[in-house]
Amino acid sequence: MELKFILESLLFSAQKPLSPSELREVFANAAEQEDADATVKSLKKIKEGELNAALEQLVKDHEAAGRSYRLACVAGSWQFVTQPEFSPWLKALVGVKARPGRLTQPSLETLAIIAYRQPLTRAEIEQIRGVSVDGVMQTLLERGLVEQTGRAEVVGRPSLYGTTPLFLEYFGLASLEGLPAADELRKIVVEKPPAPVTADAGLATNPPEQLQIPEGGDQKPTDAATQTS
Amino acid sequence: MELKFILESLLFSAQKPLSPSELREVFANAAEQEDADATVKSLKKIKEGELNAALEQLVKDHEAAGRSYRLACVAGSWQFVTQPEFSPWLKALVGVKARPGRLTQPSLETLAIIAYRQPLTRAEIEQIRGVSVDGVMQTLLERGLVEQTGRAEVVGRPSLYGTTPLFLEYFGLASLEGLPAADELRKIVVEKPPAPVTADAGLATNPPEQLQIPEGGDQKPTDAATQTS
Amino acid sequence: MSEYKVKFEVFEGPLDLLLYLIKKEEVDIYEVNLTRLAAQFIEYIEMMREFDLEIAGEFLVMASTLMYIKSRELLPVDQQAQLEGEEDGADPRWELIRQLVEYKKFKDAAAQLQALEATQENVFPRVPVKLEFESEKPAPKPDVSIFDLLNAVNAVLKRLEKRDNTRDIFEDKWTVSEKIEYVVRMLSSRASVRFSELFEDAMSRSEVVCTFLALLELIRLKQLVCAQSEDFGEIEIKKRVADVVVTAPVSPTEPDSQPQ
Repeated sequence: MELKFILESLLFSAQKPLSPSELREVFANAAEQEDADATVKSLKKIKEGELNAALEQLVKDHEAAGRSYRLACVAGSWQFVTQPEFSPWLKALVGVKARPGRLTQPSLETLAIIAYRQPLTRAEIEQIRGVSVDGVMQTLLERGLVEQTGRAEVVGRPSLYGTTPLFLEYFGLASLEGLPAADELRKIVVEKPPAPVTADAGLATNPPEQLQIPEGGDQKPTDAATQTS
Repeated sequence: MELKFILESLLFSAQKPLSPSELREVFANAAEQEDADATVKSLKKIKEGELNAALEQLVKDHEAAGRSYRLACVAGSWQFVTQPEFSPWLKALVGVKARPGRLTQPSLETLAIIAYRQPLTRAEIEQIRGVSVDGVMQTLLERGLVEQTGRAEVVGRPSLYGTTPLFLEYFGLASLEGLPAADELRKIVVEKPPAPVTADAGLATNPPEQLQIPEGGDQKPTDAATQTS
Repeated sequence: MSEYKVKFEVFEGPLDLLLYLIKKEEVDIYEVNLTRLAAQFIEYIEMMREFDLEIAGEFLVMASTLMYIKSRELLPVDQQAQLEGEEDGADPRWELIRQLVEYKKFKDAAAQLQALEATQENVFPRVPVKLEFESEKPAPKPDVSIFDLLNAVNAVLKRLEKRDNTRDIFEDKWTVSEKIEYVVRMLSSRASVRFSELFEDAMSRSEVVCTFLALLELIRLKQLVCAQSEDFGEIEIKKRVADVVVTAPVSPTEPDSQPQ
């Protein structure tokens, strides 16, 4: 397997420009994988010189191919970029797919619940928000801010949702640890009723009572905020 | 400016797979932009036929180039994907793809029957497999790979099942036409032998030649997918 | 013997077992000796009985079909019995072979799907770096996002921590709806309230959180708006001009707590 093709596939799939040292890290990590074969292991400690030579070769390859994109090195990091003459359509593409303004309040709230409590089911989200989240979830899924991350091991095996890397990017967060007040809001769930788990379809965990906001005025809110530590 | 390069730059830059209708929308929107030049305007109402021809050409181009990625059509939408042999490094870069567990043998068999013969009833599936498919169908429905598509116009009006777009995505298929050995499996027209096969007691049965089935030209996959209502 | 036991468990059904037996014979399905196949099949069923394995009904049905075929073949063609409902000239051997061929094809197709499934696990889509046009027009920031609010609440919590390190031992008595009333009350007499003011009297973390959730709920119900003049600046909370009366979430309250 030619080194340049491996590099090409990496730069092709990376969501951000990669520096030579990041690329070397990928080779090192790949070799650590359980099922790493001889080829993968042999590239564990690829030399920076080899790497750069292969990258240069790639640049030449793509230049010669004369396609609508090329490989570029910007500020020491490598990425594929499209040729400028296609910008009228690319602008239109961004327009079509662009961030459509800011998120609405219901979307933000739902997103926040997912961000802090992931993974969780739609039913759990609705339990917390007290209203249906169908439309909102649709928006969030379409915008790639949340995704299905698996299925809850309860009756009906409902989908579990979590945030995507795009979510982090959108809000400029380095990781989920970077969520504001993360500790506090994550902790607020805590108390699980000691009662036996009668599988309530769609509820993977018990609803965090403290976050239930009553919808109807007559409805007494559940005893809020019992704190555990 | 060649159409295929514009398409290439779009698919190269898109955050998600694009369908022909989304692509056409991009061309239309690009022509609406204030600074749209003659070329951009001329492509405003690009025909779907032209679009598809250019996409097919692109697929061929990239196949011929033999690089680490290719252009793929999955469930009717187009995207660039990497070749599978680079997965050790890609896994190290982006992490293992979040996919539910692999399908079991009974699930795969049942799914194959549904995929090729849809729409069909549970009883018809069981007739082919020779065993009950209750549990398996449950799994396939829950995983969203098959769905109820209607009801058969027979006694009891049993449910008819078919595959979902997720099925195509899961197996990386462009459409149901892309199913392996589709022609052979889609419809086996059963013709009876012209005369009863005579065989001496205890001797090997004569092969019923009629099983080398004449192709059922009448039943196209698209027809199979259309609902009887 | 023990080999059989293991084998039984992997057969998906009688057709699967028959295909296995045919494969073992190394003959084409069309050329298989059905009489011998029937004998082997029944041998397997017997074996399953001996091992006390549960035999699915489908296996027994198949066994009887095979027995029938076997007995039928012992007779000359003109004396072969016609099963009730069996079409004139139908041959049960042919029917079984047709079924086997069909099943075999789907089994092969399943194997191909399995290969596709494995391949797909290793196919990665291109997820490009976001197009740079986006930076040309940065999203305007007219409103305060929930994350700004969360940032703010975090700050409040931190302050609280500094003020009181001891853990609350008394039971928290705050509810979100009480806090909704509290916020509404504060805004009934004034045009706006600073975010931090809402938390000034908070005694515990849970109280802060309740107040915060009350705030979110009021925003959700479009009773309040938040505004922030600069990033990380103080957030101001105002009544929404259009609708002043809080409806849904407030539990029955004294009249004087209602906004006028």
